[in-house]
Amino acid sequence: MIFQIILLIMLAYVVGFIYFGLYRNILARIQGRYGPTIYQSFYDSIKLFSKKNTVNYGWMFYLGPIIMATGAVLTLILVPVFSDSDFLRSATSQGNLFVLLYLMVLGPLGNALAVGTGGNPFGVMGVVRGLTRLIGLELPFYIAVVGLIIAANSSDIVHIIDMQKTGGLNIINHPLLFIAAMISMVGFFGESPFDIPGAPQEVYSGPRTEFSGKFLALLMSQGSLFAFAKLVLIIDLFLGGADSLWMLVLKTLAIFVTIIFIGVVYGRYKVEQAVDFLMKIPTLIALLGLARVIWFG
Amino acid sequence: MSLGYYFLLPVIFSFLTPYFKKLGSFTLRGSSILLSFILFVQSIAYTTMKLPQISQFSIKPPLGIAFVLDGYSLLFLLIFTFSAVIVSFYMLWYFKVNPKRDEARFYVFFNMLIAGSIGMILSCDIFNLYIFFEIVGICSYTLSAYNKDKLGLESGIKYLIIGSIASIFIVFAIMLIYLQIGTVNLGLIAQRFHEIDPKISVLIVLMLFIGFGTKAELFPMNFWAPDIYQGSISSVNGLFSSVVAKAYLFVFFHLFYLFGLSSKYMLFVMVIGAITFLVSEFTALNQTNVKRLFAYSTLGQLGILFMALSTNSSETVSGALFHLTSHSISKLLIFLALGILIHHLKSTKISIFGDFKSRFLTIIFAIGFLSILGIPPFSGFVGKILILKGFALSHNYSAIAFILLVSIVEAVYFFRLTAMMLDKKGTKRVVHVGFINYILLCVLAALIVIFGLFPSLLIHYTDLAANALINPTDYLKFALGVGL
Amino acid sequence: MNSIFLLLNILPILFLYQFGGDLHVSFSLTKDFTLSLIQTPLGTFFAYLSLISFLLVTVSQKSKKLSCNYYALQLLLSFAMLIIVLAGDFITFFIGWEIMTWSSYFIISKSNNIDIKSLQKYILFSLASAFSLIAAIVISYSFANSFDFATISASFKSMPFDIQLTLIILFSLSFFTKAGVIGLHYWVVDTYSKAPDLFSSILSAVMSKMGIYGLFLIYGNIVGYQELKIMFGTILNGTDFGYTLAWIGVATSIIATFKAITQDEVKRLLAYSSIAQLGYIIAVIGFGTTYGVAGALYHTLIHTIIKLLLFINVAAIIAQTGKNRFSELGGLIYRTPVSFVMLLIGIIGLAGMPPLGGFASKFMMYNAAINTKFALILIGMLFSGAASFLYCYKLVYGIYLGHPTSKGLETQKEVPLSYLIPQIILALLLVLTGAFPGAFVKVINPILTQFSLKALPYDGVGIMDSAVGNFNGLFIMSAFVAFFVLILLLISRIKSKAKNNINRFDISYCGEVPSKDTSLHYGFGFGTELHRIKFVNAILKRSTATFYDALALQTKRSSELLSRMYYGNIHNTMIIILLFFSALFFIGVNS
Amino acid sequence: MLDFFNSTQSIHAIIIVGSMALFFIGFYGIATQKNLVKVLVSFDIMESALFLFFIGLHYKVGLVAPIVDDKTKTFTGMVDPVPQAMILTTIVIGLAILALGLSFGIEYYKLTGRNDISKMNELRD
Repeated sequence: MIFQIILLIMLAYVVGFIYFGLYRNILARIQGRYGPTIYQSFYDSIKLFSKKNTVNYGWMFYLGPIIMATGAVLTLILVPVFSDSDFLRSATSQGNLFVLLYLMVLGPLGNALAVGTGGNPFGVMGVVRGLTRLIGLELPFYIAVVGLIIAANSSDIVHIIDMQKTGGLNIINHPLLFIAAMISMVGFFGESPFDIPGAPQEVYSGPRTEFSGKFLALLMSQGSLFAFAKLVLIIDLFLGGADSLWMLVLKTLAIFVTIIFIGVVYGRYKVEQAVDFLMKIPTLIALLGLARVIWFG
Repeated sequence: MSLGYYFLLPVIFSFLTPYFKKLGSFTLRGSSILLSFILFVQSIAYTTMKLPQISQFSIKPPLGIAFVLDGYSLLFLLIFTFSAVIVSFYMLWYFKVNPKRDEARFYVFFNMLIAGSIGMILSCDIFNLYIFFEIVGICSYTLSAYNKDKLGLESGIKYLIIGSIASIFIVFAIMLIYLQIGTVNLGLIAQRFHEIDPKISVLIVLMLFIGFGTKAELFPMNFWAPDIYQGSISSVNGLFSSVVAKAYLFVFFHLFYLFGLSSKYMLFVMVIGAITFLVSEFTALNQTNVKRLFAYSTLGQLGILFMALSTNSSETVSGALFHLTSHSISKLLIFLALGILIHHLKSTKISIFGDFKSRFLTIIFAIGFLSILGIPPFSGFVGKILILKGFALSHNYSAIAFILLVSIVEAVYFFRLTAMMLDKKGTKRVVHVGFINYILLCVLAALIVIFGLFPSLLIHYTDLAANALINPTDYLKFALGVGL
Repeated sequence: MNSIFLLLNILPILFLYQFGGDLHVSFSLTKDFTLSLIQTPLGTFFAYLSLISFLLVTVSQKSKKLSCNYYALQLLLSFAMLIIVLAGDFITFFIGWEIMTWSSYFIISKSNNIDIKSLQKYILFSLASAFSLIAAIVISYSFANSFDFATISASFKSMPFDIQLTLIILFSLSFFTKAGVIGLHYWVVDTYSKAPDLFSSILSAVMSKMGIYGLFLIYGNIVGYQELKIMFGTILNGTDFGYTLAWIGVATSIIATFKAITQDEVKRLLAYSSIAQLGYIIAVIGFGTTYGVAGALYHTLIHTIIKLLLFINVAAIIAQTGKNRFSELGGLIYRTPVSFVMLLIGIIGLAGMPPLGGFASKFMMYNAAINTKFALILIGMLFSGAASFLYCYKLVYGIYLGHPTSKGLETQKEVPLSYLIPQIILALLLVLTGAFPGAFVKVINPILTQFSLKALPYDGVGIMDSAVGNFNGLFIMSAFVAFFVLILLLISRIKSKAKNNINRFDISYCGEVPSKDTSLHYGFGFGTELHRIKFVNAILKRSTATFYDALALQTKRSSELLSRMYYGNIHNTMIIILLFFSALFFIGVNS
Repeated sequence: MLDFFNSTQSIHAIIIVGSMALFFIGFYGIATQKNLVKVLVSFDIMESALFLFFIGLHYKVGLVAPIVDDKTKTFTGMVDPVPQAMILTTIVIGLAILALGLSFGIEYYKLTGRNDISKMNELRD
């Protein structure tokens, strides 16, 4: 199992960074630039690991990124990556969808603790904006997830994947839930129009203002792991999982590119606008989907 | 001992007061204590005897005058004599700290007040009842004017005027009864009351209702009551609350059940009681004078008692009598403690509750308040739950809801006072309670707790009383002289 | 003093342990009232919960110089709660309930920052709760002719429907007030925040649970979940009754969560959080399914642990610094590191994150909602959970992180050991419940049997099992610890020089250098942006205070109006008496 | 004419009318008068009306006063003595109350110089 975990982490690491490189390229092309090479984020992280820390605000500052990375890894191993194989199945069967929903917040908590210790008000501002946005962001996503859980009458992800083999993909059965979940995903990936916490233009880079050196590298790495985990979760829930590596890459890429294309088009919402929006249209879509699940199937 | 001594002894002591005064204040005070002790001990002795007891004077009833003691009057006898003992001890402290007061004047009327109250509950003919009624009246007018200052005299005059109105109604009623039936014996009247022409009977009932209801402080007739409490001294307040008002209430319900009015007038009395309760508790919220505040509280409790006593069910009535006993003890406790407070702080504003520092008094007041509010494990709880249980058994849920809702209003001001006592801010004056008061208040508080923890001690007597009240056949037999 | 009362607190635990489930005492008060104590599995659970909480709080009170009567009242309170949970009839229950009310009232009055208004709020709501309780008790007596739980339960089925409904509403109102359901929570926040700091933990952790116990008693024992189903019919896979109750609970939870975020006073935040958490319990308590009851019980346990931990922690900080606002605290992490870690564990539990026990209880409740297909309820609970991260973070950030905002915070020392010991015990409990969520199943199962519900499956101490998915707490905990240690080791291998112990003003600040006067603590800015969100603002700007204040004002005005009648003009009084007589006479003669 | 007045009914009628008139005079007095002395006098008038009413209604033509002396052989032909005893007692009580009321009034007048009962309103909150 340990071997499989290491393999999974490496896979996620590579795929995550490549996707980020891709993202930067696509963004650049849309904006009429060339953009960096596709491996640039990977290089960056290697470089940062070997660089000097400028500051250290004490042990909590040290432990925060580690908690965050732990959360990401834990999330990763609890998401079933392949639908038919036994790959890491002994680990994934220990958790369920609710565990995942909450584990996904553990990372941000570690981040928030470290940022708070850093004492930079802008960083904390970013964290608070992030948490506030989370209120809106989680709502459609939760409704979508709850809809799926009730449709499958199980919070076990493997069970949800198996259901889709016989009953058809959830994206077709529950398109409204999928749309709602995707809108939330745009936010979870920190894309416009829900990218206010990072706020790359106004306040340096938001919560990560004070991090440097190996901590920034760690944050970047866990970000890519986490992004991969989220993508896999989405395809598990709505696209019936992936039975091979190629399918995995294909499906995750499709989702990822969709998210990027959405994100690129829109401007940024203020945090209250974001929450207001998320509480209206996506929530309504999700509720319609939910009603369909409860009363029609 | 003949029941007649209950009246005679206090009268004798009262008339001997000038002589005692010459012998010195020790004799004066001692005689009053002795008297109340004798009466109290004798009342306790009656608890072991077979009831009813009768004492006739020269001629057999129904023609002659007689005193009858049944279960109902025994309970009140115990309350009255006990209150007398407590107040007479309390007056030791009062005259010690107020050496210039006229002691003889107090004791004359105090003893007569006890005599009259006891006479009212024992007498079994309606004219004697009226005489005792007037004796109690005159004594209470004088006692309320004991402070011969503006406030005291004003309260005396007000009480006297109201008392005169009440007595005119009662005299009128008695005369009408005599004209119709030709007797003043309660037994005979009870037997033949239904023979009276209904229109006259309504008039008689109304006059008795107005007469005794005014004195028993029922709603539209009780606008005078808080003034009287405000103008008189605290020990007298205690007497008014736990003896005088209760004596009038006794007579009210004694006649109510004796004349068999309960079926016809139950709802009416209950509604009047409820309105009294409601109005008094709401009015109390707005008071800034402590004496008036507790006066309103007394009115409110009387309202509950009127509601519960008129139900004609032995459970509710027994509960109400329990509540009455517990209320008498609690109000006595509160008024006596209040007297100490007022003496030390020289004010009757509500703010004195925030100005004193005495852990003992705080606990005493808290016990009194909690008991009146009916919170376990104090005696008020048992009374209240018995009343509520009685109402529930007769499926009178609106009464339950009403009592509980208004009790919350009552809690507002009681707990406001408690909060003021417990408040740590502000300057606090140390209050010394004094040895006698310490003992007295401890006894009263202990009674409240004991009756709360072991209510069966008292419920025996209230059950007896309730049965005697609702079902007065034994009483009638003795009042008519049949059983002799 | 402390050690004596510590011993006195241990005694009832030993006593209860000695009886081991067979306690049955009765004592005849009068011929109508028999007080009886009967030990049920439910009562035993709550009894241990309250007794151990009292023990822990007493431990932490060692460093406070408290008077003998404070301890005595506290002992009386714990005694009263023991009576409540062991009562076998309603009179005993009510006596315990009222003793609890007034003994806690007197303890609260001993606080230094209490005012009359808060005391009044507390006692009036408590009394209203008690009076609604007694009304329900006597009404049920009128049908059952007994105060005994068993007899009333047996005769409940034969009562008319409107009486059944009235009884359920009255009982529920009473216990809702104690638990602080929204609308009836007016007293909760003020009382929790102004009570003696350590006593707030009792109020929140134990006393509010008495409301929960009462709800269990009514729904489970007296009425019975089966009977509720028959009475109210079903919706989706659950009962109508459960659904209504669930909405009450969820609304409580959501509203209180948003209110909590905007508080500046530490204990007010915790108070609102307490209301919100009890909202969860109330949401699932009426489901009447195995998972609903199990979830409610589990969350009761977890919430008790967490609130004790958090309130003791905060009390220690307040005692140490003398500050009780987020805007006055901050930056204590390296001054009081142990406290910080304890609080961190507490808020992770409060937020319901996986490795700790908080998740297990939430999982149980979510399962209950899935089981009954109450999707909106589940979403409401999840939503409130997501919002609660914000106040959890505010709690830890406002006190421990960021910059100190007032003088003296830089030189604070770690809080006394007597505060830390209970916290460490509670934190360990939280970790253990997280790692071994299945262990609690053995406690719950007898209670489920008592309510004649199906028992929970038991698959081992580390696994929380349910029909719709299970999780292995032990695995997640060990994986978390393993990865944490692993990553820590890896990262610490990467040697990189860093300036330690740098100046606290040495931060990125838009190219400027902040000075001493610059406000760098974001603690009190929390929640202001919530006002700009329409939905949240709609919640935040409304307050029950408006209603209750108006009620108080109207009462006062009517009192003024009525008291005008009593402004003693004796002449008018006479005329009123005469008129009253005449009126009655005409009515009487004519009818 | 005199016979007419000498019948029991007519005497009772006169007494009822007269005492009621007196009663309402008293009633009017307490309802309108604010002087303490006048109020007390009004009470006395009311009481007197009651006494007249009661005694009068017990008188029947041809009956003698219930005074027992040596010559009395039977007790028939007498007026019922009980009302008279009652009224005597009540008169005494009324007197006592009147005296008490007047003494209060005097003391109060000495202190304040007022005897208007509607202005006695120092006892208030």
